[in-house]
Amino acid sequence: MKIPYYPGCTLNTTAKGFDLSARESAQTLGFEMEELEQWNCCGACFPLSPGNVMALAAPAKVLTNARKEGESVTTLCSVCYNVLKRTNVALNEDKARLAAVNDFIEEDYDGSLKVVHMLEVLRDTIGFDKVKEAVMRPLGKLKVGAYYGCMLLRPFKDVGIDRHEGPTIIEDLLTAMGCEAIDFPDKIECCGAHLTMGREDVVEKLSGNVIASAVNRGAEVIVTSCPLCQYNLEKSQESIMETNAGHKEVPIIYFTQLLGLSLGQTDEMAGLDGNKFDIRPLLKERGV
Amino acid sequence: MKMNINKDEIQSYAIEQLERISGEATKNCYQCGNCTGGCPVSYEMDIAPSKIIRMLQIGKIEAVKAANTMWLCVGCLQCHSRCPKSVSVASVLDALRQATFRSGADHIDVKEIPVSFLKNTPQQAIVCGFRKFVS
Amino acid sequence: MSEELKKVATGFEPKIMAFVCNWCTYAGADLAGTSRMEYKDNVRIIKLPCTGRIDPLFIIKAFENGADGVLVSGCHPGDCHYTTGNYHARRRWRAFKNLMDFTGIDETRLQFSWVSASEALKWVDLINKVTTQVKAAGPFIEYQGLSEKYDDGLGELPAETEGESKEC
Amino acid sequence: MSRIGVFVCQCGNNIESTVDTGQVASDMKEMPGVVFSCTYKFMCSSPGQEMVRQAIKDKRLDGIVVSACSPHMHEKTFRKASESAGLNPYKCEIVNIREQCSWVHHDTTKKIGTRKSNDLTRMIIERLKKNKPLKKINIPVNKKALVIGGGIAGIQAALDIADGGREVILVEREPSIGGNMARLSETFPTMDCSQCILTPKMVEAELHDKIKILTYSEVEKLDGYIGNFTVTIKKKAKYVDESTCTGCGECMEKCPFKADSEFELGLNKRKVIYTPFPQAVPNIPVIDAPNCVMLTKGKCGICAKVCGPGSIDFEQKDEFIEEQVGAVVVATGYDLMPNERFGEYGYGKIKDVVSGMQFERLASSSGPTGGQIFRPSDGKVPEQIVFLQCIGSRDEAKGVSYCSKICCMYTAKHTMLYKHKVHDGQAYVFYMDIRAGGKRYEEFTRRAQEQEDAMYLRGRVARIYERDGKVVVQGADTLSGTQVVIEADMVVLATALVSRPGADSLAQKLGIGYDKYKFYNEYHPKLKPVETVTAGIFLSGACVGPMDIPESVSMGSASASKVLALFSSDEMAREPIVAAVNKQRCNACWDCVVACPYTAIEKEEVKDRQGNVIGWNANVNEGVCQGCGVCVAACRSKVVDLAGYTDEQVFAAINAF
Ligand SMILES: Cc1cc2nc3c(=O)[nH]c(=O)nc-3n(C[C@H](O)[C@H](O)[C@H](O)COP(=O)(O)OP(=O)(O)OC[C@H]3O[C@@H](n4cnc5c(N)ncnc54)[C@H](O)[C@@H]3O)c2cc1C
Ligand SMILES: Cc1cc2nc3c(=O)[nH]c(=O)nc-3n(C[C@H](O)[C@H](O)[C@H](O)COP(=O)(O)OP(=O)(O)OC[C@H]3O[C@@H](n4cnc5c(N)ncnc54)[C@H](O)[C@@H]3O)c2cc1C
Ligand code: SF4
Ligand code: SF4
Ligand code: SF4
Ligand code: SF4
Ligand code: SF4
Ligand code: SF4
Ligand code: SF4
Ligand code: SF4
Repeated sequence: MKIPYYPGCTLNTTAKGFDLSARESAQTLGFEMEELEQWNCCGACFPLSPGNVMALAAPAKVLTNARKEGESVTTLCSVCYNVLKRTNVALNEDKARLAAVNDFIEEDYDGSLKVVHMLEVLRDTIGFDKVKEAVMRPLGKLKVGAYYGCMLLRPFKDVGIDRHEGPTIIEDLLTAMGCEAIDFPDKIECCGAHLTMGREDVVEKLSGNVIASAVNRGAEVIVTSCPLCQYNLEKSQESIMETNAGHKEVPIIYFTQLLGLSLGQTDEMAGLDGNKFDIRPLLKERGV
Repeated sequence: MKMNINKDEIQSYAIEQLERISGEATKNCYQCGNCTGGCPVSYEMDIAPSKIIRMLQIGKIEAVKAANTMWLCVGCLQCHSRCPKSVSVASVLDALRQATFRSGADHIDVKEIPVSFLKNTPQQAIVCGFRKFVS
Repeated sequence: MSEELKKVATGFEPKIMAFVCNWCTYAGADLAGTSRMEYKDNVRIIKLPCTGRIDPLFIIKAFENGADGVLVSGCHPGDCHYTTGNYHARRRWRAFKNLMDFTGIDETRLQFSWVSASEALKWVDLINKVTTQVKAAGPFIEYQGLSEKYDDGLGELPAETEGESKEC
Repeated sequence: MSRIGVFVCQCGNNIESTVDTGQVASDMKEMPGVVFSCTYKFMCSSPGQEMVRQAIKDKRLDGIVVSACSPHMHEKTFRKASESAGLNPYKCEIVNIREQCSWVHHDTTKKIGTRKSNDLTRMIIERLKKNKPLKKINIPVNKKALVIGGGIAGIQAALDIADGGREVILVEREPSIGGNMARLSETFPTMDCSQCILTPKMVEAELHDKIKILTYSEVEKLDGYIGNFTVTIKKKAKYVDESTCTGCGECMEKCPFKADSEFELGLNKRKVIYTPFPQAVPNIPVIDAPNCVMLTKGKCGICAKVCGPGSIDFEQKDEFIEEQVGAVVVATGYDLMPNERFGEYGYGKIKDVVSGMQFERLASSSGPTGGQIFRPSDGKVPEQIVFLQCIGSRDEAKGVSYCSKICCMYTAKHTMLYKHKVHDGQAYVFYMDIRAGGKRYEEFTRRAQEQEDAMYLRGRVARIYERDGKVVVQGADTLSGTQVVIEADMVVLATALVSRPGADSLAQKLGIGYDKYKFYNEYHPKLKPVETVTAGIFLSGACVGPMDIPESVSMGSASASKVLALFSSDEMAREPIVAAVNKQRCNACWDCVVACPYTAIEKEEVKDRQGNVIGWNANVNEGVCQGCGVCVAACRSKVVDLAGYTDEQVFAAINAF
């Protein structure tokens, strides 16, 4: 089975490990993530005011090209998922907007593409049971906090892949992988996102809250589905460590990396070198 | 502080235009404060999200434009997702940014962004940051 | 309207038939009286329990019988004495409006309104407005002759249009 | 040919000043069928009425038209006069030449008024020629009432009806009557203990010889119409013989198995054979069948062994009872929106986040903690407690848009109860508005703040989470304009009052209306607040919408007075303005059935002599029909007509226009 796949810009650059581990895991689970032949940047943020039609052009272009290659497109990055899915909803809800965008990009996209996230593919197409069967290296003793952030969940009506106040889809996957999933209250709070440009202080505070909340509940690892979350969390942890000597570092990795490890991938395949905080010492310590 | 409240400001074109661009009707808000209560950045804002809507309800768009609030909103949508009246403060703030850009003003000077930042930061943060801060 | 008809229309006093419900509009019209308000005298009221009782045929019959305009008025939506009777009426009017074209009756000749028992002033305004409106539309002649055929001066209709029983 | 008399009233000068009544009388005299006409100064006066009576007799009139004031004034007067002169009252018609003519057309030349009076009178004369004599409809009344729901509203209605000397059947779904009020600790605004004021009423109802209480029962079906309902009641098996059980409680004592107590809202357990609470009425236990080991697995049977009178009966079956009643009072009360609805407040997962009703149990001296405020997770006394108002209420996005009306008050009460028990504790209340619009209510909420030190914060809470044994509440105080965080020990949600699950299906069984929230609709929210569109069915209490005890009790009494008024005579006389179907010509399209606002039209089987169904037709139930005429206009085959407003009558008037 082949699944059309939109990697997005960041997975081609700073988040290579996310991309690599996902593709490898897919192979193991019996499907192939086939990168779209033609794709461009999605714009990285959905225009929140409906008056801003122009900002829909870039994501609409992605949808148009993807539609030419298939009926659905899968993303890994939460932001891409959010932007593409919301654009699709917006275009479907308002045909006038669809027409305006089509005129601008000189295409005639009809709104019929389905945008899905890798997590949904694993849950709905593959099934977590199947993942469970495929696990070769149970990460049984690892306490993992699932960090959702904003983009997978809000607005619920348009993108929500799970209940938006108490999602469990990542935890369910973690459980299938044999980890101990840690529920923490800030898992759906914001990391600070693009404020990293100019307001690092805010990012450090917000991401710091997320890390503290996870650690408070006993998490030793945090998984994310978003390169920006990953970046912000890592960066904030660096400054936490500067000021708080007692803080024990928490690896912040993509859920696909952990999935890859549980499926028996090598460290290279899982792209572990790309992470600032190495998970390997912890794995050794836990004996998994 | 003292404010003069009048019909001209309440019914001003600027407010009407803002509502049109944002797609939000400010009078739907009943000032419950849930948005302020849930906003992760409200601690840094000159005017908290619910107060932004209040100020717009009474026509004080200039005060709202002068505040740092719109530049601090991360678009996390907690305000929108928990608003009992389904108002999206985030959309209103986005529209305020649009209005500022239309007048030609940028929030940050691109030239001042350090190269190291552009090199190390995930692409999406840069793209998104540019979109939120420059016209 | 032709020039000739316009001439006829000058000084023309339209005849208007009003179908009103017993509970709201009829009482509202009574209140206009008790308050000694004044309005145009062109309207003749027929009282019914509810606007929901009004059969579109009543309206057609009124035009046939020389009405230049027809007014229908009842309780405000949600205030119906019979809870939902006026909703039925409203739905029926919607369908009936479409039919008006077909029957050759100009839309301005038919007015629907809601007048509550306390809205005497609204009733007065309504009658004045409708009268002016129908006056402007001129005499309704499209159906003329239809009832004249049977006109014995008393408006009696022959048995077949009247229903089954003739005894009174 | 008719023999009609026309009486034109001058009303002193009220009519005469702008209408030449003499002219009207003589013009009308010319009409075919009119054999008499006259004018008089005050037609409604005794000599005027006498004149009418005399004319009816002398001229052998078979119909009269009185051109005078509005029929809303004197239609009754003249119809009565006609009747006493031997003329069917429905052969008397009134023409309104005062309110709708002489008073609104001020032309003193009398030209306009006279012309219009002539027109109006002529139309009514023609109409009158088509009038049929009608007889008031007499409906026999069965003087027994059914009350559905044994909360405070239903109990009050039952007691008042019974005190009025009429029999009542009180049907309650749960094993005991009492409803939600039985759960409350103390009640605003007077702070008397709920049990203390409710229990005596429950006992009074039990002992009243006119009241028959059927607990663990539900209404299965209701047929008939006002004065003549037939109700089928399903009595669920209690597995206890009510006639022999003494209520000794031995069985409950000895039953080895437990289940969650519904009454205690999960805060406590109860035995499998149980009464919901110690003061239950009747004090007869029921076996919770799905949890009973004997009933599910055939083992145990301890209760039967210990029961002295041998009242346990594992073979008992559900029973169906049929009763004839004349009126029904619906008092099925309310439910609360479950905590599980609110993800941001912990989805019902955080143990120390409880609902207002759970707090009532914690504060109640007969509750699971004996009235001590302990937090459920670890039994500690909460030093800081946060109350959240409007949870699910006034929330269009995720709850209901209405205000639940009582939570402002009970939250203020809760802060006082808390303060009385935890003297140095601090209560906080997050509110949006304080709605305390009742007698002494505002004073009550102020007292909570001024004397009992509750800290009121105007705003909503965005989220609640646990951290280090605390329940962290993050919200806004809109008055200071900032986000606020409170590290509390316990949180109480004032969750929305909602209708009972199944309220809609009960309404359908009864044929009464409900709104989109499944609260029952009053006939008129202001002027007929306890009536429903179905004559003979009345409403009381929180099944109509959120309301407190004083209102529920008022409605219970109001319903009872309506019932007693209905029961005050053996027969009920009704205006004969009702619809009837010409059954031979009905083609069973059911347009009328759908249109009728009162569900007064039934689908009726047509049977041949062998009893085989050979067809269908519509049939109007005279007892239910209110005479709106909607069905008449709805019937495309023109086979329904409305007495008093027949097509014939209306067309006659139009034709005389
Ligand atoms: C937390 C809380 C605190 C409160 N505190 C106060 C206070 O201090 N003072 C005050 O005035 N009010 C207070 N109230 C309000 C009070 O509870 C209600 O006003 C009152 O209980 C309404 O009574 P009711 O009889 O209408 O309904 P209910 O008490 O709900 O009774 C309805 C009865 O009908 C039964 N029933 C339901 N459906 C059926 C059916 N289909 N067939 C047969 N039986 C059925 C139910 O089992 C129940 O016994 C409080 C409410 C809450 C939630
Ligand atoms: C500005 C305003 C707007 C309102 N709008 C609404 C609304 O929109 N909807 C609504 O539901 N309610 C409304 N109300 C409330 C409404 O007016 C009352 O609920 C209602 O009128 C109360 O009726 P009542 O019969 O109890 O009292 P009243 O209307 O006061 O009647 C009492 C009667 O008793 C007579 N009387 C007094 N003393 C004696 C005596 N000693 N002997 C003999 N007769 C006596 C008085 O003359 C009077 O006729 C409004 C009230 C106000 C002030
Ligand atoms: S949450 Fe919504 S209603 Fe409440 S203050 Fe904010 S915008 Fe207004
Ligand atoms: S979207 Fe903006 S205003 Fe809304 S909660 Fe997030 S940061 Fe605050
Ligand atoms: S032991 Fe028997 S008599 Fe006593 S309460 Fe139980 S069932 Fe009734
Ligand atoms: S038979 Fe059932 S009710 Fe009786 S004691 Fe055993 S479990 Fe309890
Ligand atoms: S009564 Fe008070 S707490 Fe309850 S819904 Fe209304 S305003 Fe909110
Ligand atoms: S006194 Fe009147 S205006 Fe004031 S809160 Fe009460 S009801 Fe509202
Ligand atoms: S007259 Fe009205 S109430 Fe009577 S049957 Fe017809 S529709 Fe129903
Ligand atoms: S609408 Fe007329 S034809 Fe149809 S069922 Fe009713 S009475 Fe019969």
